[in-house]
Amino acid sequence: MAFMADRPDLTVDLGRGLQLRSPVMVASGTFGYGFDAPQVDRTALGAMVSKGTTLRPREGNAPIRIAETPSGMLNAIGLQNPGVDHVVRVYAPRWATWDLPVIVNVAGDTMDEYVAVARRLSGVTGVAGLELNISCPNVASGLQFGVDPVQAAEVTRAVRAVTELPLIVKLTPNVTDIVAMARAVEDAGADAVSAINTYIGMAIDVRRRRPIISRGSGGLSGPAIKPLALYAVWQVAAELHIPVIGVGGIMTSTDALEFLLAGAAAVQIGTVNYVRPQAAAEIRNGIADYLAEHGLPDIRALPIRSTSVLTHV
Amino acid sequence: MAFMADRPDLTVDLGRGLQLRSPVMVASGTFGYGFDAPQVDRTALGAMVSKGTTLRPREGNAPIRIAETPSGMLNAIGLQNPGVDHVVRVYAPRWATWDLPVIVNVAGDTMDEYVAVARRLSGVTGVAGLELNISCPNVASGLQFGVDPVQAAEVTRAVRAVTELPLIVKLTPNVTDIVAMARAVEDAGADAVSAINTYIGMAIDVRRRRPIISRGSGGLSGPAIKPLALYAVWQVAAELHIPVIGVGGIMTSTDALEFLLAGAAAVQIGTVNYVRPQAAAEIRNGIADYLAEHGLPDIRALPIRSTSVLTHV
Amino acid sequence: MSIAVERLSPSPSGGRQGWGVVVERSVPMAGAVELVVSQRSAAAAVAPGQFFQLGVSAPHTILRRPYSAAWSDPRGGRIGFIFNVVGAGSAWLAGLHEGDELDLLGPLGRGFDLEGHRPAICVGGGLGIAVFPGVVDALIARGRSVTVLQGARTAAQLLPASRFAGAEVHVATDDGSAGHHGSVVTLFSTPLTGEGEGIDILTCGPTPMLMALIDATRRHEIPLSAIQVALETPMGCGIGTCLGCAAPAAAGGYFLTCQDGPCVRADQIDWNLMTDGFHG
Amino acid sequence: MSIAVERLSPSPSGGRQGWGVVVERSVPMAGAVELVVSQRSAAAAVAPGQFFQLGVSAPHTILRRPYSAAWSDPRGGRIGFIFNVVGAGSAWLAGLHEGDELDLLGPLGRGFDLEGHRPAICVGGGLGIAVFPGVVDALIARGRSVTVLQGARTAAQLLPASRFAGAEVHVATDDGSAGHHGSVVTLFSTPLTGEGEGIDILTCGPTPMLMALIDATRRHEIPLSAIQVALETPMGCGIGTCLGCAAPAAAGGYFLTCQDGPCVRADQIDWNLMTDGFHG
Ligand SMILES: Cc1cc2nc3c(=O)[nH]c(=O)nc-3n(C[C@H](O)[C@H](O)[C@H](O)COP(=O)(O)OP(=O)(O)OC[C@H]3O[C@@H](n4cnc5c(N)ncnc54)[C@H](O)[C@@H]3O)c2cc1C
Ligand SMILES: Cc1cc2nc3c(=O)[nH]c(=O)nc-3n(C[C@H](O)[C@H](O)[C@H](O)COP(=O)(O)OP(=O)(O)OC[C@H]3O[C@@H](n4cnc5c(N)ncnc54)[C@H](O)[C@@H]3O)c2cc1C
Ligand SMILES: Cc1cc2nc3c(=O)[nH]c(=O)nc-3n(C[C@H](O)[C@H](O)[C@H](O)COP(=O)(O)O)c2cc1C
Ligand SMILES: Cc1cc2nc3c(=O)[nH]c(=O)nc-3n(C[C@H](O)[C@H](O)[C@H](O)COP(=O)(O)O)c2cc1C
Ligand code: FES
Ligand code: FES
Repeated sequence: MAFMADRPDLTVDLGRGLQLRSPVMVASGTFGYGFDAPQVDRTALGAMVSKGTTLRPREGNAPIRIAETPSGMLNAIGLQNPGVDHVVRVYAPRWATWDLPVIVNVAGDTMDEYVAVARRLSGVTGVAGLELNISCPNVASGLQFGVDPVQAAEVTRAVRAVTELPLIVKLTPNVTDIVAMARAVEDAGADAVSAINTYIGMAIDVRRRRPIISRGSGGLSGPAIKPLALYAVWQVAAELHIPVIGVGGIMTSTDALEFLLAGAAAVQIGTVNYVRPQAAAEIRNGIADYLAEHGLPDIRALPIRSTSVLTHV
Repeated sequence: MAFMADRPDLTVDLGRGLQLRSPVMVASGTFGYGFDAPQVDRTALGAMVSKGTTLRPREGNAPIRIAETPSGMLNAIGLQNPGVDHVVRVYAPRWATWDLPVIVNVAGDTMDEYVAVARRLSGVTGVAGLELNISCPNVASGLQFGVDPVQAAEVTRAVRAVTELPLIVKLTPNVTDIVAMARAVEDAGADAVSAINTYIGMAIDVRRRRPIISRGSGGLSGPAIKPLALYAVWQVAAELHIPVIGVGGIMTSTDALEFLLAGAAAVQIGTVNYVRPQAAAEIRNGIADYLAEHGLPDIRALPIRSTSVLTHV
Repeated sequence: MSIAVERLSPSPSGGRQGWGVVVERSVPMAGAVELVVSQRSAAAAVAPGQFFQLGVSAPHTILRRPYSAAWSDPRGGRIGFIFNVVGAGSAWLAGLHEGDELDLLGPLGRGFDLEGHRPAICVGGGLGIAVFPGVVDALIARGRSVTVLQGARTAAQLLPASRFAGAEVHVATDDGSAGHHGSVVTLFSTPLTGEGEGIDILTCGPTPMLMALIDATRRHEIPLSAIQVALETPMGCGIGTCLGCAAPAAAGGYFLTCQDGPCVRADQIDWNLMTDGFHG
Repeated sequence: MSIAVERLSPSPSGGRQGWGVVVERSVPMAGAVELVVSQRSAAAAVAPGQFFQLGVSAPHTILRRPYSAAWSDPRGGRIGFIFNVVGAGSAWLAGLHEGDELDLLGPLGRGFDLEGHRPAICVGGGLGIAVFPGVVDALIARGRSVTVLQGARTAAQLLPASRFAGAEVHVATDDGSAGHHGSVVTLFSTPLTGEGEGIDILTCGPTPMLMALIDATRRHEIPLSAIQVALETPMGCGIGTCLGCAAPAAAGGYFLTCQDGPCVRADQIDWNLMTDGFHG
């Protein structure tokens, strides 16, 4: 089937001129700033999303930062990053020479910080778009921006006001109603949403009788969360008019296809990058093969939608 | 070490006279009504929780009802059960002859249904307590009882008013703030809470291009959710004055100990009952061995609590 | 309405958990593996058509996997399993070597009803044939006349007729490489259907094959009650506690495949709802 | 503050992923397994002290597992790994047979700095000894004088001195069953510390052992800069993308063990923050 792999149309339009040649992107925090994983075949990628970037450099959390759990991993990196200035001065010029759109994942403690980072990145050659990581706690309220539709809309609107870049808002799944969150950021001007960021979890070292992760809790990623992420995407894609990018536990092209069938316009792969550097290419090729086998012209033909799907009893 | 296994005190007091000889209970829906798994060593158990029971018999959802996911499983059984009358007439008299407290898991579509089931079970010999499954959608509001503190408190209060039985409320994790839910049901008169019920998830059959589970979504259980359940218990146990029963992904005594260290007074094991009938006994013995090795007199000495545990960044 | 309370008949649940040892591993037909497992008490307890929940330690799996006992030898204390690799669990099983241990829960469920005197026809499609070696032996031992109709994609994927000693064997292949060119169900023609007292049909295979067989028997005016089906549904526990293996009952509601089956009389199944079944 | 931007030195990341074949499996000391893996390009690329991320297909795991190359033979195209079973991943590795394939990502990180002329002392505790066969060979090949100090619980758990040809080997055991009765660090006495030009120390082992060694060297007025440590931290990726392997830097902030290490000069580590490290 590989001989048909190049024929189907794999391009994705995320809006505001952000065109991807492949529906497979690498997720924030799992590919650094693109300089550390030369094994990965960049031609298989539609875009790269950078590590979460803040206004000033951050050194991150004390070790231990990660722990493996059944079919998953917890992380509490603490947004270790060199700050937006370094990104603009050192990384962006190198990205500008690449044949791959780079989306910068933006994080902050306050509304002002998000706005300042977004403003600094706007108009910078090499920066193709922004992804707002709203899973950060708001220093002012203590709550994460991403768990309150009002705050999430505010930060989206504020960033939207200062940039013409394509704007993706990355949803946190740690909420009662992710659809309400998604609607709020769509109304506030997001061009697309990515769903989802990690689920908050914990692991305890029973020998030492303390949490493994120094910060107590961490974000759960990997195959363990795939069914949860898929359901989030299924719900959100049914209600939104902007593209939804599916993220969470994708390891294989079959996993990616589940998200595309659930209504995602594209996918991001995260944890798998740590495990199989060849995953991006395999997933892209697997999607192409599937389209060819099913006689589908492009990935826009994939989403299924059933009216008979009810809530879980 | 096995020779010390019987020495530590493994009893648990769940309040209102509900005393368990072991901190290991079997979770609702994973042990039927106690008549189907003769392989399980009942002497290892502190209590059995029955399948979710409604006012009238229910035939459950159309197949397919279950699907395996990475380190987990989805289920949408649809509360298949013979109805509370059958439970009272046929099962309770048999339970009354057992040396094991049986807690009936109570479900319903309306506040009145919960109350009617609870009333019917009160004073029945063989019924040692109730566990309210508030993950059911409220026919009146469409929302689950368990995602709204006001509704959850109301149903708890209404049931509390009609029964003297020990009352456990089982929390759903599909909420932004599980601590708020737990506080609401504590204030409304719950004797204990169990945390957690399943997480809503989904799986898609890419070959047939449709959800695997006939209802679209299902509840995720098994080791995949352990880190999430553990964090829920950690948070809830810090804030409540009533006992917290830890449930979610426990397969081994090490897993159970994670929950007890996180502050749980007891644990329930679910999915593992399908896989290893000997799990209950192994887990109970493993907890006893751990206490003995660490020179701890009883399981009340287990909970750790660190002030340095912050939210995930 | 048929719900858990009113099972088709009392529950046979309660197979035991125990460890067996793989004493033989072979390839009985192309694409399949046969494991012979030594476990005395389980081997002695098997009724033809019953299944085991096999423990697998494959990446990312948690549940046991249901497999019919292909045959059992109570005196030798051995059980045979025949399967193909379709996913992580079966791949793990296929990777076992002689001498490895295997975690068995069973035997579970109900086997076929083998009593009676009428000629028996066993119809197996694909890996559905795996359940029949033991069934045929038991039927022959009861002095019954047995015909085996076996269908496969291609000749190499047929279980050799020598596995059905004493029975008449007819085969069909999708590619015509052996026997009849086409579906196994088309083998089901008048000469086979017996006369007078009628016949008993025992079958196992993909749902589309079962549906086609039901249609064919209707045309031959064989009553559904003369047909027994070894059903395959997803299974959580295999012992009646998860309620995950529901199948639509002719009487309305659902029965549990692991308790009321896997071998069920065809007239107890609501075939209209089975179209949407597990096998596609 | 030392953050990702300003690494201790430029990143060596970029080990390749490839498949090797297990050509030998043995038990080099009680409780340990040694796998010899044939993979020509990887074997040729290893610098002593570097590690590989090994792919494992164990139940419920997802991440690769970091293992030092115990030694490598560039001409024979082979790499040795020595390890013990502590969990699912190592159990899976220990279950490999000759002829099985193994998924290697590497070599990764920085090895030891082997240049110089001073006598070298290699201090290994427990499985920390696993990294030294190749290191000692390389030091000897450079004409350096080498002493190996090896500690273990009991005599049977010591790697035989024959694995360190050309070096002087001293051992210590917790139970006194061989060599000195007590910690390997107490072997570290004046006669060994050399004179005049001083010595180089290369070490690997549990954090408490490393801390004790640091204390002992302070008493002997050996500068921290003369000590190199092969660090072990949890690892997500091994290639610098997950930032999960942070260790406290003497200059403040953190360095990445997989990029700036695993072999790091002891004066680059903030030992006060290491007390709470991974090994306990
Ligand atoms: C009572 C019973 C007896 C069985 N006896 C046999 C037997 O003797 N020989 C044999 O080869 N198989 C038999 N099966 C089917 C066997 O259980 C499945 O093939 C097996 O569970 C698949 O496990 P896996 O991990 O390899 O694949 P999974 O990764 O679980 O599934 C891989 C693919 O197979 C499909 N699948 C899963 N379970 C089944 C199933 N029960 N039937 C059909 N497709 C399925 C899945 O939908 C998926 O597409 C039996 C099933 C039942 C319920
Ligand atoms: C750079 C590097 C090189 C290493 N080289 C070797 C080697 O040559 N030989 C060898 O035997 N081991 C070595 N290790 C340790 C080895 O990586 C772990 O023992 C292994 O990952 C455990 O995997 P598991 O799945 O068996 O255990 P898991 O189930 O992952 O863990 C089991 C137990 O081991 C602990 N553990 C996990 N990782 C480590 C670790 N890195 N160090 C200490 N304890 C750990 C866990 O906390 C847990 O208590 C090295 C580690 C690193 C970082
Ligand atoms: C170590 C690690 C670091 C991460 N850092 C970020 C980050 O900085 N910003 C962000 O939005 N998401 C971050 N994520 C979340 C991922 O982008 C992704 O949403 C999540 O891991 C789920 O996808 P996966 O299961 O494919 O990994 C991080 C994930 C991991 C594992
Ligand atoms: C098949 C199945 C049926 C269940 N039925 C119920 C139920 O009727 N009522 C209820 O409160 N919980 C029910 N649960 C949830 C379990 O009691 C438990 O909360 C959950 O499975 C998490 O625990 P585990 O990971 O140990 O399985 C069910 C779970 C499964 C897997
Ligand atoms: S498989 Fe669990 S009830 Fe049948
Ligand atoms: S292990 Fe991932 S950055 Fe070092």
